[in-house]
Amino acid sequence: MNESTRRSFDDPAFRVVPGPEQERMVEAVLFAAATPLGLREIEERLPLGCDVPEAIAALRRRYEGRGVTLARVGEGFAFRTAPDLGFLMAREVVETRKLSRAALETLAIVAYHQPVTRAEIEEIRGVSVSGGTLDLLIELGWVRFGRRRQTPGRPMTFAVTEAFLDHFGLETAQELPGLAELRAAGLLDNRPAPGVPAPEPERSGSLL
Amino acid sequence: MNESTRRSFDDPAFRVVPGPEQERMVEAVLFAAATPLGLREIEERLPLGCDVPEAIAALRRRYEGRGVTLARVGEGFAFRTAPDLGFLMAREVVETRKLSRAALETLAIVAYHQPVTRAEIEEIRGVSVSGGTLDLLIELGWVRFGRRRQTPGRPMTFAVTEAFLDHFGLETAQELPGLAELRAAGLLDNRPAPGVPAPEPERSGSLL
Amino acid sequence: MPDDVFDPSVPERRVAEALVVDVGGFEGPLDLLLALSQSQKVDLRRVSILRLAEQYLAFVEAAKRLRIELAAEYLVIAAWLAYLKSRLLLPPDPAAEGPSGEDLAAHLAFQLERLEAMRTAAARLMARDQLGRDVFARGTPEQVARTATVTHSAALVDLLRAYARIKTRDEFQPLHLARGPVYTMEAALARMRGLLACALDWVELASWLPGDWAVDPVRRRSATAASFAAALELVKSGRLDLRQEAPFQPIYLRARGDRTG
Repeated sequence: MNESTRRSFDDPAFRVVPGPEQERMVEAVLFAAATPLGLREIEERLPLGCDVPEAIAALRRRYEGRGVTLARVGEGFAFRTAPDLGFLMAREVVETRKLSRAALETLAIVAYHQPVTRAEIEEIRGVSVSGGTLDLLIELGWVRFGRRRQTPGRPMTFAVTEAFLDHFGLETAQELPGLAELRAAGLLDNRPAPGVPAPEPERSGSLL
Repeated sequence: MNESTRRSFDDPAFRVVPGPEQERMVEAVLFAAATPLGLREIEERLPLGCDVPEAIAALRRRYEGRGVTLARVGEGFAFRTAPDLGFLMAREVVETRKLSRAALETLAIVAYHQPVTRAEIEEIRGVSVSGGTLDLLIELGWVRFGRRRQTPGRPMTFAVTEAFLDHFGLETAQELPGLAELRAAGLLDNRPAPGVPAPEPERSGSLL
Repeated sequence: MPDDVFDPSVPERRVAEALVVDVGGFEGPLDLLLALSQSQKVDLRRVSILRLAEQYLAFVEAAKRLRIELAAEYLVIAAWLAYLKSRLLLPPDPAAEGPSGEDLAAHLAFQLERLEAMRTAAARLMARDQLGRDVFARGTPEQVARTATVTHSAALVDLLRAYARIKTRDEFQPLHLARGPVYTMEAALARMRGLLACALDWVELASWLPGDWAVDPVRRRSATAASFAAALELVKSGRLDLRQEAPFQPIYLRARGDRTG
């Protein structure tokens, strides 16, 4: 053991935390949080030198089949009750506003076509998106603004959030039900109307 | 097997849930609950015929030494970060404000002397208790109204809550250390030690 | 528009009329077209666009007959479908510019299929286990939300210190002289001046003591002394007579007023 390693061993911030202890720490941090935490967020709270992915993998194995499981949510992780036990938590159910058909369709379009512009949503639905619909989805925390599209007018795009994945129990957006089939069928293509050269057709022409 | 037992066996509410499954259920219910749950409350959420104390005992064993432990909080049970890992949560306690000295003293008196009237608190503190102090403690959920004292004027008494025990990591108010223990722990060393072997003040009888 | 465009079959007219009643329930022309195409009872990929155009035009015609006003967008699409229908019926004109009728029909079929796919996707999404309904997060997160207003905290050690401080305060109080209950002469004088008018005849001094000073011996003694001193002061100023039969006997007082004696 050379001089420098001996010194770092004495410094609590550099002290190597044993694996099982790391697992306990990650367990405590994730248990305390209501929303998913990313690897970096967890790392920031732990002493230096912890192998968070390793600890998470161990925890996921440990909680497999338990009443509470460690779920992956996008880039984050969160403890959640096992889906088969939902019936026990009837008292904890949060009554949510029922989404309108328009909001539901818009949400699905954003999820499956993201990043998607407002004009594209309108083209798919064949009607203009009413002001409140996207606002509502953003307010719910399920839809966020994406990057601007690099086309004339640089329109804003929309995408779904981690809270959306969390709400619907999806590890990633790639897990959306039927995504692969829809893609294979070409139903997620942005196919312009024949005879309309512009990639962003003007609104009335884009209806059909 | 007679008619009635056969019927109850078919009814999901009467079906006997295997032990490990009961443990999973209690685990999920306690995890999702917004407050510590008592045995009866857990029982009410579970299918009939579950042995909740047994499941709790199994869970307590399972979580022993983990990053999260199943703690008894007053009459209820709740998952809590392991006490030795509290430092991991420290970063999250950002916007908390320390209790004022007056509030802290009043809280201490309520904890040690409960049920205690306002006049008694004033007598012990040697100063009058401003209305705001008790209000704040009640608002924080740490102090509650007790029963009226059966003396002239039937004054209201105050007592500490389960949330208080929960916050300070106490199972019962009886666990609070007495004066001699406080002194032994060096908590009185901010004042010169009295020359005479300090007699326990007359109120010490009500301490424990 | 030429009349021959509006020559739908009877069943198609019936479908159209049934849908006209619900026109408010449709989310635009594409939604309506999807509903109409479902009445063809075939897979969306094999829907006859020509027939769909006719169904739609019958719908618009039915609305006209029932005097139901359709939104402009429905009429725009009606015109477009009438055009599409004519393109599909007429032999292709090699000199014509722009997309062929088949291309336009294929795109409409694609749009219908895509909208239908999104509807199905939305339904499958909503059928998943949902957070707060089927799956639950920790009910009591220990994290202090950043949006939270001020919360108060105290450690157990603070609580214990506070209690220790109170309980040991008496042992270490700075020296000061304890002062017992004292009824001041100023107070007695003020009280006695107010009572002078009532003392037209001899009154015992003891009966003039304030009620809350008359019972407790220590307090009574203080009040008696103060009142007697005040009485002497009033005698001196000529407003009061004093009388005592013998030492330690009751002291009587009487307002002097204008009387003599």
